[in-house]
Amino acid sequence: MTATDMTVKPTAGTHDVAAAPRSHPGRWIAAAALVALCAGWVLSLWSNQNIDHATIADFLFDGRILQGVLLTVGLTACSMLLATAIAVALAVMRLSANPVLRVVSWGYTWFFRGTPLLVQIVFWGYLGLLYEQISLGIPFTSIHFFSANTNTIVTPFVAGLLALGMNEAAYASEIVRAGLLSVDHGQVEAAHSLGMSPAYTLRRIIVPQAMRVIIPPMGNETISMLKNTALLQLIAVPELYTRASWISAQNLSQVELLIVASAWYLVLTSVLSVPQYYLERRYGRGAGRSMPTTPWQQARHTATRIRTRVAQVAHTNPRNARTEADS
Amino acid sequence: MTATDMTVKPTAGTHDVAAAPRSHPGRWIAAAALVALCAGWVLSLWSNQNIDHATIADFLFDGRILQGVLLTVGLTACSMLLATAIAVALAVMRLSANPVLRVVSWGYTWFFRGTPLLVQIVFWGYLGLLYEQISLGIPFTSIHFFSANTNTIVTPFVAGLLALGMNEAAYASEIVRAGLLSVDHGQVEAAHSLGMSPAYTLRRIIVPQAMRVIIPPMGNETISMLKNTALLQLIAVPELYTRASWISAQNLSQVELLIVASAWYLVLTSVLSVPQYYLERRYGRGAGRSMPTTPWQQARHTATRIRTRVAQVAHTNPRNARTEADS
Amino acid sequence: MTPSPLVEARNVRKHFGAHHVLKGIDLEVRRGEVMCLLGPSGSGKSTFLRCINHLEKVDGGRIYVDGELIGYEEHASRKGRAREMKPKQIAAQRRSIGMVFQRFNLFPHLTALGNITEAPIGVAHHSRADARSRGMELLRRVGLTDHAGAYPAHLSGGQQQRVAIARALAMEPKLMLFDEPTSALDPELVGDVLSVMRDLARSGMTMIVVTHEIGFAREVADQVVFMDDGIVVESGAPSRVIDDPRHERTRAFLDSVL
Amino acid sequence: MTPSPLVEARNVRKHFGAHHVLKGIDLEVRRGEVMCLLGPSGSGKSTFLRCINHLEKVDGGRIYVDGELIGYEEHASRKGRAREMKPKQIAAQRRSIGMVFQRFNLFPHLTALGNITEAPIGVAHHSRADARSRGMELLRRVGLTDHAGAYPAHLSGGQQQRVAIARALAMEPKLMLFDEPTSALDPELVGDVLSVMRDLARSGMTMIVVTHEIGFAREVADQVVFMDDGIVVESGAPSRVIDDPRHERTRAFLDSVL
Amino acid sequence: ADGSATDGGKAATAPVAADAAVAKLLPARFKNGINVASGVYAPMEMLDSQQKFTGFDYDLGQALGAKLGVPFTFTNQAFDSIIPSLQSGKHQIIMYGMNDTPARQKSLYFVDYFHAGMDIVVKKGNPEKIHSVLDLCGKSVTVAKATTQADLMRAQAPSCKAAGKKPITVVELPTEGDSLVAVRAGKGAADVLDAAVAEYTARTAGNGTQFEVVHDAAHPTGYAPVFTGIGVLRKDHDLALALQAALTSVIKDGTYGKILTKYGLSSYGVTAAKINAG
Ligand SMILES: Nc1ncnc2c1ncn2[C@@H]1O[C@H](COP(=O)(O)OP(=O)(O)OP(=O)(O)O)[C@@H](O)[C@H]1O
Ligand SMILES: Nc1ncnc2c1ncn2[C@@H]1O[C@H](COP(=O)(O)OP(=O)(O)OP(=O)(O)O)[C@@H](O)[C@H]1O
Ligand SMILES: [Mg+2]
Ligand SMILES: [Mg+2]
Repeated sequence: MTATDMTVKPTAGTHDVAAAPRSHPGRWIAAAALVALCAGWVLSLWSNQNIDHATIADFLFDGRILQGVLLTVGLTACSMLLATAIAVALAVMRLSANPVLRVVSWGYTWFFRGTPLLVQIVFWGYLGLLYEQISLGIPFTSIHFFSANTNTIVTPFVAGLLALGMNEAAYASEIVRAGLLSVDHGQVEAAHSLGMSPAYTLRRIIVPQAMRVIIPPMGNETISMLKNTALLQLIAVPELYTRASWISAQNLSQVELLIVASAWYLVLTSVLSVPQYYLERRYGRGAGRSMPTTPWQQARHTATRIRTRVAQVAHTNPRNARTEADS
Repeated sequence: MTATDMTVKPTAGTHDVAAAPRSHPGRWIAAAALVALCAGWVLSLWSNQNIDHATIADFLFDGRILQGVLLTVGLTACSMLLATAIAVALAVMRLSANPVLRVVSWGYTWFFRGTPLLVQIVFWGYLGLLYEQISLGIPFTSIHFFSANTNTIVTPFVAGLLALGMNEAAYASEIVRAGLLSVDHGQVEAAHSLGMSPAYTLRRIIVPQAMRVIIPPMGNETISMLKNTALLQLIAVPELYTRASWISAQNLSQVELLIVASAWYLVLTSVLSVPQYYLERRYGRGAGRSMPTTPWQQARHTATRIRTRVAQVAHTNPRNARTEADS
Repeated sequence: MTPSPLVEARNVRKHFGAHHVLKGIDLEVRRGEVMCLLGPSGSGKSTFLRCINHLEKVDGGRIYVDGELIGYEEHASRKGRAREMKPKQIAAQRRSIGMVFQRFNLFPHLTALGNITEAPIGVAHHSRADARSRGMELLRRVGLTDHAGAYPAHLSGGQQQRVAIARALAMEPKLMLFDEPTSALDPELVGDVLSVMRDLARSGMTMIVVTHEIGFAREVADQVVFMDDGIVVESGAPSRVIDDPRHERTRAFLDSVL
Repeated sequence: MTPSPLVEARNVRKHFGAHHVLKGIDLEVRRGEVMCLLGPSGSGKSTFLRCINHLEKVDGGRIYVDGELIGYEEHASRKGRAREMKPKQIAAQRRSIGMVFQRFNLFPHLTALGNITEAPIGVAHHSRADARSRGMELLRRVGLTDHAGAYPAHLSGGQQQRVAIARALAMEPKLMLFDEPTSALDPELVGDVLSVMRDLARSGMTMIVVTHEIGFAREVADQVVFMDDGIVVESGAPSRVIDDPRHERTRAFLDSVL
Repeated sequence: ADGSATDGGKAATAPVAADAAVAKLLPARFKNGINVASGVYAPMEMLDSQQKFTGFDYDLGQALGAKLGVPFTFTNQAFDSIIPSLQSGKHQIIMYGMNDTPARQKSLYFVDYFHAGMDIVVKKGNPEKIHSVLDLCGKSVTVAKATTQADLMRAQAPSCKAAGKKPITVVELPTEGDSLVAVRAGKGAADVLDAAVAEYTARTAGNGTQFEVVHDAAHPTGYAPVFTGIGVLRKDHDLALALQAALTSVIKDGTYGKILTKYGLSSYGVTAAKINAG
């Protein structure tokens, strides 16, 4: 071989191949079968004579249920905020050089993951059982700044918030810890070498990078939390599930009200996944070579591809098809 | 400056500094305060007149409770196995190039994370309400290979297993997916370039590396599962919490039985963390520059350090102390 | 030399989206020959190398290794069009083509020996004992007998790259592809890896090497190919291309590297 | 030259466990001087550099930068013993010492300009507008005005390293430390980074550079120090140390690198 | 409490005269009113469309409150944590159709106000052809936990054996509602529950299309009648005595009878207020 000509060669004859991706007829059959199956299942549920559609329709937008939905959303939001704040503190403590902080963090996680949430809810809900008064003062002296009846401060809502938030913090701290560990140590060194303090480094350099790893499992946890609020039934916090079960205890339409509650949970979960998606995108920024596409961009892309495919099939002459693929 | 002598210099006089790490008296005060606080709390719980210690002691090793513990452990183990198997399949499907599989996986996760576990338990538990017979046959024909009464096949145990396992699979699949994504793509390329098939690459190259990221959140999930089995009381599966609540419904010693149940959950959680620790160690092999130390090794190390510190303090002459640090 | 070339590329084209990276590459590598690929960053060297073992799918053109069309099956009904192979078939083709990556890509959860024996045991179904004894022999060849039990994280870059070479050799490939095997190494560690490659070339292995080590290319290569912007600008014996480049681009590139 | 040196290291010792990495380093760097540190892998060059801005704590000896003891406070009561500073004080000291790492360590979630302005805004409390205009000026100096908005993942290695240099310069340090700033780069990209460093040296910045680029050391350095096994083997003008090494070890090392 | 199901201070059926002698018995610490832990267990306690309590227990509570001169506030309380809710001071008494049993008397005093047996509820049409307790032998029976029905069913084992059948399988579920769903799903052949509740359920569930009560001629008022009482913590013995006096007073002045009639429960009334009669 000697020096080759520098101009781009035109499509050569015999040595050419237009690459055709494998076709997958099985996929389309499977897809069709699947759609049929799901449709069949939904239909069989819907047409079941044990289910009273009128009741479902009645209660889906019943005022009591809607109030429950609001409370569920509020409780979830507040407890997740509380949990995240505690979790970050716990994770930082767990990774600190200070052995006391490490042990405290470990002990918290052990205790709150180890005992059932139900029991923690009962504990907070019935704190009055153990302590009639809550007071803020200097221990072992008689100085009290503030003192009040436990049951007036720790209302069911507050009890529920504390129970859910503090329990969740234990789980979330493990997630945050894994996230912080996932950030390359070189980042800390670079930040320190610029004179950043440990706290500033954490806030501006480490946490933003850890978010990418933290968000998906925290999405899991938020969705769990949405449903865990139902356990507050035990201390009579009237959220969605509790309301539904009160109504069904009255009219004995248990199945219908479970469907109503499920429908709302499904809606809330779906709504939650939107901010998660965009948060993942935001914190994924700069992580890969290219931004992940939004569903909207994907849809457009797919449409373009299908159009191209159709156009290719339309050209029965393979040579034409090839030119198309090249352009 | 010119060429320096090559022999190691002896400790020089004025220019030397023996590095003393910062001392942290605050830490020890905090530690002491903390221990006091925890002790006080446990004591105040223990001495509360609302709690009957004799009842707790009676029921802690009651036969019914022990049976419940066994069932809880069994259910947790079986459902986690089921969940993991489904989750791996879902995660692989979600990351596959096949759009049908991706949609199926996404839909499964959406549905099972979106509806409350309670509802799924009720659904499986009362499948008979919807379908009186389960049959395997060719749809839209009258050919049936097999047909049986729903309630004889789907016993409460089976229903509980299916509900917990299939629900958990949805959450676990997100964790597995994140784990698989955390493995560098270069690993896949290296495996492919050696002629490994996609399945073999997954099993022998990707999954073992993903385990490091998967184990901690799966530990979270297993611990949750341990407590979620309590929800099976809705379909009368007599696990730990259900048994405790049956007993307390009879004798109304609700607080005491909650304490009994909590104690067992705490024991089970603690026991679980041991295999988790060693699994993390096993899969962390080769990941860092050095193996993480076991608690036993840490204890020994701390003991050595304290001994050295004591020895240093014993030498009042700073020059001696320095020599010690150098050796 | 031998009548048919081991590697034959004909009008290979590849684009990523609108970006045409390979614009029609024609090459031949004879059996036992060492070919060095030179070219500036972004010229498509890595992409071409990856097309040879179908880590990238070509969009047009054909690559034959030992007479076999890589990655595609001829489509009997429609002349000129070919369909992609099944994953199993692709895996089988790749077994006879070893590849060494710039960033080593050793399996971090396996020891040096484990990295080498994984594919022979799992893919080629050799017995464990055979694979291990052959693995130790390969480690000896790359001078790492003492590190058989070490995990990649505990090896220096040069040691890792030598294990990567041994790993690829363990499948007894007909062809070895090297993608800048020394450019992630500290200058001191480069020598070891190059000397292993030199030995390999002497033993008659057919090799395609993307490299910036002009000295190595001059000493070892039978053929040097200079690529730029997705095409082959010039090719020939090292003495010809390196010391007497005909094209302006080649000359400019060599000036910047030397 | 100027009376007091900018950097003064006296009998610096450091060990990791039982492994003594620095066995008593004595060095002086005058203001405006460029010092190149050479030495084989594992000789302790990086460790010494990291001790200068207290990323590693010394176990014995002292390092002064501009007359200030680094990382420790004198302990009035006990002569010869010093106590580690508070994190705040350490951070303050580090502000006047810029460092450029081998693996760049840019913040991947910030753009090139964001990387440069983060510390001036957050640590030195400059106004956002000031920091940005100064950041753009620095980007111009390293020839990357066009890439102000690009994330590190979208920059080539050479471009990333130049951003890292600009980032360190943004804090207006008295001293710049470079730890093998070009050894993770493809050979073609090395030139850009070296030329930025050359400009910096010409502008009178005091620099300590760990490097394997002997050509660069010969051209730019005022002083070359050869380290091995935790001690300074020889030091002096580049012409002396590089072209006429007195010690056997220095000679062997230079042979392997050149 | 958070707009949840509480009574709206709505007056009882008929105005009830206060009773100074009774009011004097009420310990001072309850003068601000009494919180009643309750739930939904129709017709004993129910919620109307505004989520306000009604039902036999509720009306009786209002009457007792009138006698004692303090308001009785009903709130929904999950059964699982009903004792802690008393111990923590959230509630003072339980009116939840709670059966008075010796085991429970260890924790509570019961001021008994109701005496009824249990009935068997089956799916409409009685597909399993159940006509008496012995027909349940060898079958699954669902009950709400925390009820005495479970014990009653287990106690049938010897009779079943004597009749040559297998014992009854008892399935305990968290609430009465769960128990009824289980019967509809075929998980149990029948649900055994308080006679009053059984009748009400058969009459109202799905407008009377879902369940029917098995009428055993041998037991017209249901099997194994037990007392139902107001639960009071043992430390509040004085409160139990005050409630007993108030109950005696409403029985005497005829209010008790009127409330029984209002809910069609006349056959289950008590003639005198007793403590821990069960
Ligand atoms: N997966 C991909 N998606 C999009 N563009 C890609 C992809 N892989 C490579 N490219 C682009 O293709 C071009 C050629 O890349 P290639 O890696 O083959 O160059 P190279 O000659 O190996 O350069 P270098 O010496 O830097 O490794 C580059 O412009 C690169 O950005
Ligand atoms: N954190 C650490 N823990 C234990 N040993 C370490 C640590 N950091 C460095 N070392 C050891 O200290 C020695 C000197 O390392 P250092 O990185 O300073 O060498 P170097 O001269 O920079 O070498 P190179 O040219 O390879 O970068 C090495 O043997 C290394 O293994
Ligand atoms: Mg390349
Ligand atoms: Mg170094």
